[in-house]
Parts: sequence; C-alpha cells; structure tokens
Amino acid sequence: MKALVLPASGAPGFAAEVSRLAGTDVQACYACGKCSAGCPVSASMDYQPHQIIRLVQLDQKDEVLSASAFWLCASCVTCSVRCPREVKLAQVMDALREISRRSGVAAGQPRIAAFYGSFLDLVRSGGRLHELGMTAMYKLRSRDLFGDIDLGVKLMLRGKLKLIPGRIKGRHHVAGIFRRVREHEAGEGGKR
Amino acid sequence: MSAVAIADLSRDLARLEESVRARASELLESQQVRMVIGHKRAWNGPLAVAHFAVSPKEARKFAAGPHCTGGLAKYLLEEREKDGVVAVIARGCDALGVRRLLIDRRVDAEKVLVLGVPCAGCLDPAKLAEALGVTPAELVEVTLAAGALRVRLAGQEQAAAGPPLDKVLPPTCMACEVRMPVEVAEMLGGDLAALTALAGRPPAIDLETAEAEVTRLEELSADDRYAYWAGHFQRCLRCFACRNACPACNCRVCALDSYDPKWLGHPTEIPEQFMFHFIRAVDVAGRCVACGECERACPVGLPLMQLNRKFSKDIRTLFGVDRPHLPGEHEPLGKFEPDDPEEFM
Amino acid sequence: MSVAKTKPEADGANAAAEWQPKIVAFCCNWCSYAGADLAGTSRLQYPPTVRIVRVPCSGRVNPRFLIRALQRGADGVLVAGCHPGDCHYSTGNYFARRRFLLARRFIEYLGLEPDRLWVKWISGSEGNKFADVVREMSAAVAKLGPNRKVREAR
Amino acid sequence: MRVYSYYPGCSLEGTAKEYDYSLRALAPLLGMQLVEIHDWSCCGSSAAHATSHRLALALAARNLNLAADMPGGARDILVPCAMCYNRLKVTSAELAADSGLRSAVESDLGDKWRGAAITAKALPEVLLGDIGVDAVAQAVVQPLEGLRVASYYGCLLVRPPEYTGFDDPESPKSMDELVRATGATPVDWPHKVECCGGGLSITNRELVAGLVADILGAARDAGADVIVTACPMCQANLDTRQGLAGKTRGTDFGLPVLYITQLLGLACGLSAASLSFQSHLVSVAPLLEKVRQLGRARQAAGGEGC
Amino acid sequence: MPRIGVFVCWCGSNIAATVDIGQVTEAAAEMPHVVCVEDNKYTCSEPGQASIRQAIAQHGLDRVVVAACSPRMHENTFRKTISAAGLNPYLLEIANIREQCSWVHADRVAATAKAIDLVRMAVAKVAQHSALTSSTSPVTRRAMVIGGGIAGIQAALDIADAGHEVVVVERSPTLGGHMAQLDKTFPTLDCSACILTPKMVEVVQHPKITLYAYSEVEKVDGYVGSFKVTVRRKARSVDESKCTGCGACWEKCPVKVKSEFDLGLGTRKAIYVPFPQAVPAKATIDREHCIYYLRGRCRICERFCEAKAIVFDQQDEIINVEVGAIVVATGFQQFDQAAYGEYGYGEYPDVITGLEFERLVNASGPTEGKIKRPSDGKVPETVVFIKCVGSRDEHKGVPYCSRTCCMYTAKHAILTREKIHGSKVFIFYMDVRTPGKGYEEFYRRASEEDGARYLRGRVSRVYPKGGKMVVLGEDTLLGRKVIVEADLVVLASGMIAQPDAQEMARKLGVSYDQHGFLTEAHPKLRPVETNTAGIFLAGACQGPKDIPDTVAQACAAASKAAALLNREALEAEAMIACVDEARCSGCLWCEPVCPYKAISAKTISERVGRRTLTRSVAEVNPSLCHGCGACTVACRDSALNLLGFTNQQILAEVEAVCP
Repeated sequence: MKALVLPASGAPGFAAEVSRLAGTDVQACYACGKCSAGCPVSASMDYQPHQIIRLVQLDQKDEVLSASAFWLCASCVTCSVRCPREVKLAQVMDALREISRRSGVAAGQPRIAAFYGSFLDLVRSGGRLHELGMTAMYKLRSRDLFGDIDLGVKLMLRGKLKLIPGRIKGRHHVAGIFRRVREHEAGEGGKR
Repeated sequence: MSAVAIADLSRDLARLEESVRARASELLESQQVRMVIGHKRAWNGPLAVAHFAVSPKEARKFAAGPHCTGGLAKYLLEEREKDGVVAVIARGCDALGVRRLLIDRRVDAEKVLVLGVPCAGCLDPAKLAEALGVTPAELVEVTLAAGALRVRLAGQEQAAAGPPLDKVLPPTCMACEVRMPVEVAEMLGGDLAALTALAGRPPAIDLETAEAEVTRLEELSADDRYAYWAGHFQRCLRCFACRNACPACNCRVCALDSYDPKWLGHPTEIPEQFMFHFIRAVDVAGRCVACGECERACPVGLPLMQLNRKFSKDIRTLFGVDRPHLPGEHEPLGKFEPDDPEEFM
Repeated sequence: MSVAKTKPEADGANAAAEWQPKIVAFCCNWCSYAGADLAGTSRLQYPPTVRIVRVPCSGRVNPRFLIRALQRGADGVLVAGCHPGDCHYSTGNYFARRRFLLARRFIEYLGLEPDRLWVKWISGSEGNKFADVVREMSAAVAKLGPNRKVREAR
Repeated sequence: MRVYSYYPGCSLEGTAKEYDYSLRALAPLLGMQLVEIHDWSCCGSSAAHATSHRLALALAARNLNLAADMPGGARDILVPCAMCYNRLKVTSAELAADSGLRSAVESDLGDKWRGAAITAKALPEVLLGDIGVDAVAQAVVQPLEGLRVASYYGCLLVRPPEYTGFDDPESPKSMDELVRATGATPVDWPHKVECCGGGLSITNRELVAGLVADILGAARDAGADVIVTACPMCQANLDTRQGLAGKTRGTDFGLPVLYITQLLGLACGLSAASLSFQSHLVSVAPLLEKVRQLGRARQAAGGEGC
Repeated sequence: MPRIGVFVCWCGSNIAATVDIGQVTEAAAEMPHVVCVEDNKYTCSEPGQASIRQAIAQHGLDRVVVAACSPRMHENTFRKTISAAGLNPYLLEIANIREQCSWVHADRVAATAKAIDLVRMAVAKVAQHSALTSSTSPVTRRAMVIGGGIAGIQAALDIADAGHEVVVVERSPTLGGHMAQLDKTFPTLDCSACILTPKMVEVVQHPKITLYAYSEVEKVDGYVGSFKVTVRRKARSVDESKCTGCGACWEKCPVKVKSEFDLGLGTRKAIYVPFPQAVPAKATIDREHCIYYLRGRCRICERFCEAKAIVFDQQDEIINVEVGAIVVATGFQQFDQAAYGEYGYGEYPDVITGLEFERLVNASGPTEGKIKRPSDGKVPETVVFIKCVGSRDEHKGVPYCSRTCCMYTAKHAILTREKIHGSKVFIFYMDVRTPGKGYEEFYRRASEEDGARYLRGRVSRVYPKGGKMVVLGEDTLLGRKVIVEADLVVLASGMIAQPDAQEMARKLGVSYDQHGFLTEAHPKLRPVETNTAGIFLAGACQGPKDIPDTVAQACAAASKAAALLNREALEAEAMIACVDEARCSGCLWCEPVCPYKAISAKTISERVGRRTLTRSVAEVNPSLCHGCGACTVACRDSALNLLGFTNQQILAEVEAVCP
C-alpha cells in the first residue's frame, strides 16, 4: 500500500469541509472501530468506515473520493448510534457522496451513482418517484440490462409496478427546488 | 382598549378602592396590623401620595387608580425597627419591591403583609401634559371616570375628557409583566372582571421593545455615547432621590455615603458622576425589579432605567437569565456557571 | 460635551511620541502574580507600562477599582486570575468572570473604550503569557491614546 | 375518531401498495381518519439525502408546509413508510435547531417555512401512543393465538433515536406489543434492527442477499412463522430477495413478510383480498391456512370449555 | 501618624544594574509618612535584616516597606525580621522591584520610574495596615472515617495507630467494600480475601476504633477541629451485643433472596450476614423480605437464636459524634451496563460484568470458584472480554478512563486460562494502559504466556445464536471485521461515582466534579485534602482507582488527619474577612460566594435610643475563612473587608499609581 506523504498528499481544509457539511466533528474519532464492527456492508467495502474517517482526518481527499466504501453505505445509521465519540458517520458518508457528486470525480460505485441519478431525475420531472421508470432508466445508465428481469416480471404480474407515471400538480415547484439547490451548489463549488 | 372596557375599568377601580379601604379598616380594627401603607389623593396635585394609616378612620382615605404612582415598598425600611405587622397595598412592582427587601433580609417576613391589587398602569404626568399641550404643573386633578381619563387643569372649574390611559403610561408600566402581583398574601378587590382581564394581558411592549433605547445607544459611536451620558450626568444634582426610591438600594450604610472607604468624591467632577452612577447601576444589576422608581423620582429626569436595562439585557444575553427579578429565577451575580461565556478573556 | 483635560505634558506634541500608557494590573497572588514573577525569573522583557496590585484572588477585585484607576490617571486596567477551574479558592475567578463580563460591556455603554479593560487568565507557569499580555495590551491601549474620558483634571 | 394528515410516500403508490391498502382498510376499525396531504411530493429520501443535504431538506420541507396548509388546520402526520418518516423527522429537527439552515431551505423552497408546528409520526408510534394498545386489542376479532411473529424494525424507524425517539434503538418493543395485542406471540430474536441493505437491493444484489439471509435465518431460528415490518424498503427487500438469499444458503426460507397493518388487519377480521396478500412474492397462503387451523382448534377447545 | 521605614535592596546587581537605587531612595524619602530610607546590597542577608531591626528601634518605625524581590520569595523572612524587632509581622509591605521591574525592563530611566511607583504604592498601602493576629480554636482529637472498604479500613487503622480515636461509619452490614467481592488481585494474584479479612478483624479489635456498621451519616455541622456528625444506626433487628454470629438463624430462615454480595448470582436468607467472613459477624434482618415483617408470623430465627439476640421492634438509633477530622472513603459503584442495548446485558444471561466474573471465579462465590456460565451452568470454552464498557464513551457512558479495567481484564484472562483447560480467550480493547509497578509485565504474561488474544477494536454487537453468543467486532489493525462465537462475554465495566455521592458532598460541604467524584483541593499538590479544611479523601470516591493507589491515598489521608489531630489548637489565617457589624445590612449576599461556607448569619443586639433591638448580620468563622475576598465584592455596603487587602489599602495603591 502506498505511503502517505504528510502533509503534501492532503487537501488542506478537507476534514473541516466534511465536518461542516456532515454537521459532526470527524476529529473526535479515536478509531475504536465500533462503526466498522457493526456495519452491515463493511465486508464489501474497500476501506472500513473507521479508515474512511481516518483518511478524512488526514485531509486525504483524493484517496477518499476514489473509494467505493461511502457509496456502499446503506444509511442504516447503526454506526452513528453506537459511536462512543458521537461522530455521525452516516452523515459523513452522505457528505462524501455529496462532495463526490459535486466535484465530478468518477464514483467508486458507478452503479449506485447511476441509481441515485435516475431516482432524482424522476422526482425532478414528476414530483414523485416512479419506480418502474426509475428501474428502466437505471438499467440504461448502469448497463445492468438483464439483472432482475425475472423479478421485474414477477412484480409486474402482481401489480406492484405502476405502469403510468403519476405526476403531481406541484411538479414545477419541485423542479424549482432542484434548480435552486443546484444553482446554490454550483455557486459554492465556484468559491471552493 | 375599547371604550366599553374602560367604562368597566373605572367601575372596577372604584370597587377596588372601596375594597382597599374596607380591608385596611378591618385589619387595623382587629389590630392584626399596626399600619397599612398605601396611596391617598393629594390635596395639591393630580398624583396620589403615600398614606400611612394606623386607624380605621385613616383607612377611609386610601385611593386606587392610575394616579397612584409612587412606589411603596421602600417605606417598610422606615418601619423595620418597630414592633407589629405592617401591611402594604401592593401593585405588582410594589410586591416585587417587598420581595427584594425580603430576599435582602432587610425586612422580616413575619412583620409584613402584602395585599395585592391588580394594576392597569400608572400615568406619566409628563406624557399626559404633553398630550394635552400643557405643562405638568398645570395638571390639577386626574380621574378615571365614566369611561375615560378626566383631567382638570389649573384655572379650570370643570374636568374635561383626556387621552386614553394606555397612551400616557410610562415605559416601565407598558413593559410591566406583573400587573397581577405575584407573591402576595391576598388579593384585594374580589371579582374585577375588566381590571383582571386587562392586568392578565401580556405587556403592551415586549422585552426587546423595552430595550430599544438601550439598543439605540449601543449603536452610537463611543464618543457620542460618552457625550450622551456626560451630558446627563452633568445635570445630576446628587440628591440621591434615585437611591432613596429604589427598593434594591437598601443598604444600612450606602456606599455612596461612605467616608471610609471613600468611594465617591466631589460631585462637581464629571468623573465622579460616572463613579456615582456606575456604583448605583452595578449594585442594582441583577437585583433591579424594573419598577422604574429611580427614574420617576429623579428631579432632573435622568434616563436611569437605560442603565438598569442595559444590565438586564446583558445578563439575559450572557447568562440566559431573562427576568432575575421574578420568582423562580436565580440571582445572576450570586452564582456562576463553569461554562459562562469568555468573550474577551 | 467636553472631555476632561489631562495633564499638559501628556497632551503636548513632543510628549506624544514618548507617551506610554499606564496600566494598573490586579493580579491574583496564586496564579497571575506568580506568572508575572516567572516572567521576571525568565528575564522576559515587556514594556514598563504595568503596575501590579497584588490581590489574593481575581474574585477580590471590585469593579469600582476599575473606575477609580481610570479616574486617577490609568489608561488601562488588567484583571488577571487563575484559569477557570484552577482558582486557588475554587470559584473566585468564576464570580470575577461574571462581574467583569458585565463591567466591560457597561463601561462601553457609558462611552468608554472597552479595550481599556482586559481580563486574562494567566497561570503561575505562564510567564510567557503574562509578558505577551502586557505587550499586547500596552499596544492596544497605546493605540487608544491617553484615557481622557473619566480622568480627573488634577 | 382521530384525524391525521396522511403522507403515503412514493413506495406506497407502487411496490408497497398493499401497505397503503391495508392501512386505509384498517384505519376506521381503530378509530383513525386519514386525510391525504394534497399534492404531496417525494420526501427526499435515499437518493436525495445521500447526495445533497439541502435538496433533501427542501423536498421534505415542501411536504411539511403542505401539511401545515391543510384545511382543518395543522395536524400530526401519519407516515407509514419508515424512510419518509425518518426524513420528515430529521428535517423538522434540523430546521428547528438551525436558523441559518432554515433560511437556506426557505430560499431553496422559494417559500416560507411553516412546518414548525407539524409532527410526523410513525405507525407504531401512533398506534401505541395515540390509539393505545388496549384499543387495538379490543378491535381484534380473530385472535392469532399460536402464531409466532418476528417483528422486524430495520433501521430508520428507530434510528437515530435523538430524532425518532419513540422506541429503543437497540432493543425496540413497539411492534412486539402490537403483535401481542393480536393474540400472536412476538418472538425474541436478535436481528430486529439489523440492516437488510434495502437501499442497495437493486444495485448490489449479492451483498444484499447475504444480509437478507442472515435476518431470515435468525427469524427462522427463533421459530417465527412470519415477519412483520413497517418499512416498504425492508418488506420489498426481504420478500423479493428471499429467493436469492435462500439460494446463497442452499435453503428455502419460506417466510412471508407482512406489513404490520396486514397482520393487524387479519386479526381485526379484514379479508385477505382487502389486505392484498396476493401481491407478495413469498406465498402467504400457508400462513393463512395456519391461521385458519389455529382458529378452528381454538373454537374446538373453546367449545369443550363451554 | 504612621512612621514608615523604606529599605531598598540592590540584590547585588540584580536590581541595582537596572534601577537607579539613589533616585529611588531620594523619591522614597519624600513620600508621606516615610521617616527613614536605607539601601542595602542584600537586604535579605543577616546584615540587611539587622539594619531593619536597628532602624525600627532607632527611628521608632511602626511600618516597614522592603523594596526587593517578590513577596513570594521573602515576605515571610521580613515578617520574622520585624517581628523580632517587636513589630506586628503584618505591618510589612514588599515592593517587588526585581521580578516585576529590574528583570523585565532594560531601560534604566523607565525601570527607575517604575520602581519609584512601586515603592510609592507599597508606602501608600502599608500606611493603611493594621496589626493582625490569628485566632486559635481547639481540636477534638478524634477522627471519623466514612466508608468501610479498603480505603476506610486502611485510613482508620493508620489514624488509630497514630494514637487517635477513630469512628468508622459503614452503611452496609459489614466492612470490606468492593474488595471483599474480588477473587485474586493484580499484579501479584494475591487472594483478595486473604489480605483483606485480617485487616477487617483488626479494625474491630483495635482499642481506638469504634465501628458503626449498617449506619449512615445524616448530617455534618461544625468545622475543622470541631465537627459534629449525626449518625443513623439503622435497625438490624438484631442486638449486636448479643449476636454471636453462630448462623443458626440463617440456616433455619425459610426465605431465599438474591444476594447483593454475589450480584444476584447466588442467594442469601432474609436474616443474613453478607458473606462468611463479614465483620462484624452479626446477623441482619432484611425487613423487605422477612416473612414476619410482611405477614406478621414466622419468627423461626427467634426460636433458634440461643443468644436471644433477635429484636423485631428495634428502632433506628441517632447518635452524635464530635470529631476533629473526617476521612471520606465512600468508594464507587459499577457503571450500569443496561445502557448498552447492543451488548444485551440483562437480556442475555451469558453477558456478565467483570465484577460478576469475580464472583464466578471466587472460591467462596456461588459456583465455588468454578467458571460456569449463568444460563446453563456449562463451563465456557471461548470467553470474550470487552474493555471500556461505559468508560471513554461520552455517548452512553463517561468520558474518562476507569484505570482498573485493563489490569483486571488481564487478570480475568489469566484466571480463565488457568481454570479452564484449553479455553480460548479474546479481549477486545482500544488501548492497553499499564502504568504501574509490574503492570506491563502482568499484561504481557496474559498475552504471551497465557495466550489471551488481544484484538484492537470496540465491539459493535453481541447476540445469541444456537447456544453461543456472537460477538461482532473489528480488528482495526487488520481493517477487518471479526466474529467470535463465544460461550461467555464479560464486559469490563467502568467505575462511576456512588449514586448519592453528591448528596454526601453537600452534607460535608465539599465540592464534586461533573461526574460526581469528590474534588481534591489541588490535583497535584493537595491530592487528599478537600477545599473544606479537616475533610480528607481516600479511595475511589475521588476518582477511579485500583487497590494499591487506594491504599496509598488512604495512608496519605490518614497522615494528614493524624497531623491535624496531633495539634493542640489550630491557628487560623490572619488575613481573613471581617465584618463591620455597624455597617452590615445582614443581606447575606456574601454567603453564596464564599467557597468555604465560612459566612453565616448571627443575631446581634444593640441599643437604639431607649430600646434594645436585635438584627441579623453576617459573621465570618475565622477557622474556615481562607481570605479570598470574594465576599468583599458581593458586599455593596463595604461592611465586609479583607484584612491585609482592605478596600482602603487597594484604593490607596491604585491612587498611588498616578501621583
């Protein structure tokens, strides 16, 4: 594994930015590993959750954003609830996804990123999530065309997939919310 | 305030006055108390004066109404060395004044009987005169009758209708939160629907509005603020009326009178005036009951409440103690929190 | 409103260049006075502006002393005590903190410059900090110039 | 009749429609009237909060505002979906605590924040806290005695406790109490709050199958006949991934996964059709058969007793 | 008029090189009331001191200013000097022209000007000095020790051996405390009972010690040298003077109750001694469970008691004890593990605490020393220990380290490996902290010789699966999840303050920290004293501690207490607050700011005209006042003043700054 060259390999202010966005102090972590021990998906992660926090503490922005671990986070919040230092890890993972998305770095888990993208596109246009539409869009984006086809058929037969997307009257308001948030984020990105 | 409410109010005040007289007579008659302190109509002006009844006959002179302005709690100090119980007809501010003296152990709880009266506010003669376009000296008689303030001016035979009461209240009354007195032995007046409803309403102006002048001064430049206060302090006569009226200024030997140590020097020097008002304001900080007596008593009209309010505002923002003078709150300068702010330390 | 005049030599144009502020420092015996002593034994240099009044505890300092010092010609007042939690008498500095938080805001409200009052926690081992505080405060007060506002013309 | 604003959420229009149907059928039996929030939109769950804090807050705030604008005044919102519930709770709390965030969200919304007086409540919270377990028990006409039920709470119903707060985050009891009210036996099992990986169900099938297998295995080991849940994502995941999970462990779990409303509906005498059992992937038929047998046995026993 | 002498010291060149001594003496001679000015090369030297004594005689000086080094250096020296010349030692003031002048300034002109200011301030202040004397108060030569654990036992024995009477108050029916529950002790693996029980016996046999077991302190009045303590002796329902501890009663008693001493792992009877070696070996009836108290009949114990010691209608007894010093040794309690839902303590019987493990391995415990798991009595093969449960966890527990867990867990590992052949031990830890003599070696022994596997990481979850307990942890050194299927899980519980520690602190008038531990007067230099004179701390009531530290602290507290009791009388501080009763309004605003509770109200009578009136004023107890002066600022009417630092003196100094 590559050596860390400190402080050169760090991005100054990264830890502070993550702490601010996540609303929790990553420097409080004393690396006990309780988060990783209880994480349902840590076995599939390239870095354990406490290692992600450690990298953040050391401002290792590039290495963190290239990791897939935070994309795999299932947002179950077990880590936050059990952390003896009250570090809100789930919010840190949210923050890392947000920073990753905004910075345009290729996601360590492109499928998950594609899934989120599809989800949000449908909410933006219709105001609500249309599950069938999302699945279709996700499959195109992720090129995961044949996974779950059998399952989809079963769901369809049980009437669980709504064929016609519902659209709400306030969808323009919702689209406006998307636009304003994105504008704000773009403005912040410019400042950084 | 609607006209109907005022009509009811004047009837309630009449009833209250009668109730005060009756209860005072009763207490004196039965010798349960030695003296009752309240207000009576003055012979030479619109505002009531303090009245010290020691017999049922004298109790018939007690008055109630917006002309009963001066604070009464402080008179208890004069009586503290005598035997027997003294009753005080107490508006909210008087009751808080008595509470102050009790907390400061300056009067003996067993020798005081606090008779609470609901209060609609006490008029500010300067405001009333201004509203009528006259000088305060021209006001001869003010009553609240038949639905409105009625004022008789010097040289007039008949009283004429004046402005509504709530337009001529001093700021302390407008911000008053104790128009129903707290910590009293009993309430007088019985069922006074209009007065009780009025007294039960939230204050006409909230804390922030009451502190608007403090905020304005805070926003001036340091030199302008200095000029403002030096200008006022220059007019100060050192008569100590502010101290004498204040229920929180109740020391046996006042620091302002002390020769050894000599805290205060010659009155003509502006720096000494700063020292005087610094000592007065610091010593009542956190203990002020917001009755406004200091300002009312000042013969040259110094804005002394702006000094007191500055402390209450800072105590609130720094230590989170909103109303140190009300029951249930801590005295902010007799305690501390380990995590008090350290803004310049 | 006029401002009380100070002594002529302090006002003179020549003296202005040489003028140095005079600071009265109330130092608690156990921490800050010891810190000032340590600055001495360590031979740390700081401006000769400060006159230390030894008190047992910062909780002993009456805010009235502050006004008296300014009246009698001090340009600044420093109150120095043990760090919160370290008071030799457990709690004296906590009371001092409340008193001087209010006092500083109040003198500011009266139109004085708040920077004429400093309150600092200096422990017995902080000789450096004592010297630093005197240096910084001397500079800050020098910037304000002589105290004229509540100073007596004598 | 207690009136609630009702926020179904997107899932209840699709994969979780049986949750919606069964809740609407059950509500009047338990003295609840549900008034759907007009023109509600996505709550900002998963994709939004996972990638944009402000977007998630603004989307949730829009719905809380709509709830505040409901004719009939500001009422508590009943939020059956655990994810939506969680988002609305977190949003209320964050906006209450941080005025800076509040004004940021107001600018994103292009609207004032009016939702401060609105409280989102989860289904078990409403049933236990407002309706009361006794009232639930009284509505039971077909007691499910003999049925062993594993209550599965998952993540977002009980975490983080500083926002959810109505139940213990490590050892919750609320759904178990409801199960007990139906006459069934709640089983004590260790995986009540283990994550099933629902959010990754579509993208990371194998990973999720392992988590689902652990949970189903623990429920089976505890002797459960059925799992109940109050989360559409959990239900969908435990139901649709059960086949794959079984394959990874070389077994067929055969554990139906019901919404708590379906179990309550069954006990309160609602028909299988109105509870949409047909839309489950893991067949509910054996379970319904067992319920029938238990009922018959009880009647027989009761008859002897008389 | 004061007659002041000023003595300016050169301190060799230390002062003289920077300060122009000549100018200083010239200026001093002009200062008010100064009648004599001298300078010396070294004022602190014998010739320097002699010149002061001489000048006092020659010039009739009544006050002295020495301008020299810091008063922290030589104030006491010069107080003795002027005292020898017949002056009151407090009529002295030091102008610090070395540390605070010559050593910190290079400019000779400025330094000289400053030195003159400093002398002027000292002269102004000393003119206001008055002679001070300190008051004395007698000492009651008896100590009380509150708490009968190892700390209290040690302190009591040491004070008694020093020749003073000691009263020990213990609230449970027996001495021993937590140490009596332990099996072996680290790092030597001594048997706890073997080293503790002889000391317990020694306490009751010591002629100077009175033991009140099953008793509690109700109230503490008075002050150092003269405390008045009210003790409640709770009714045992047994006459202690008659009970022989034969055991007939508890053998026959039909009621079984979970034993507190065995932490619920074993049982006792409703009439009982907590454990066989209990001291005093007197039975106690647990009225909450005794059938006679619940239903009005039974009395089997009474029937079988040959000594006729059972007294069913015994009442609590209140006794008053006067003592000169108090040692507080009230100990700790275990952190309540129920806060950790994820570990399932209380839910799963095979998740136990470290202290419960002690009872399981203890030969006199409920399993007679065989490690059997509570659920099914099986001997566990795989045992997992989890450290820092409650400790170092702000979220669910306390932020501090409990100091003992690393070592007792190592001990548990060694004992497990010794007692269960072939057993496997895994220890989840965050850090291993072993600062103590032989501690690191002991830990290495557990890890290397006894084969305990240490895994660095906190456990997230413990749950049952097929008769095992699944422990879900992380090896943070590998960055991999670890799953251990264990037979028994032992949680290393942190130590927290007694639930009623704050109440005890308030009774005693001592301070406590945010966690409820009693606070020492100074963390380094006065570790066993409290801010209340005459009250000392021993053991874990002051903070988590192991046995060696507890005993050391108890010895220290005992020596402090004994030194106090050795004195005939106590001399109080001379520079203390005093009340001008003529000014005092009696408002008592000074009372809450006094950290020593030295101020109280007193009623005085005075003649006013022809009447005698009584009023209340503040009174300072000179034995309690430490002279901080906080009260003087709370006193608006300046009735309170601090001798040696009076308002007048400080004002004089301030005014002297700018002449």
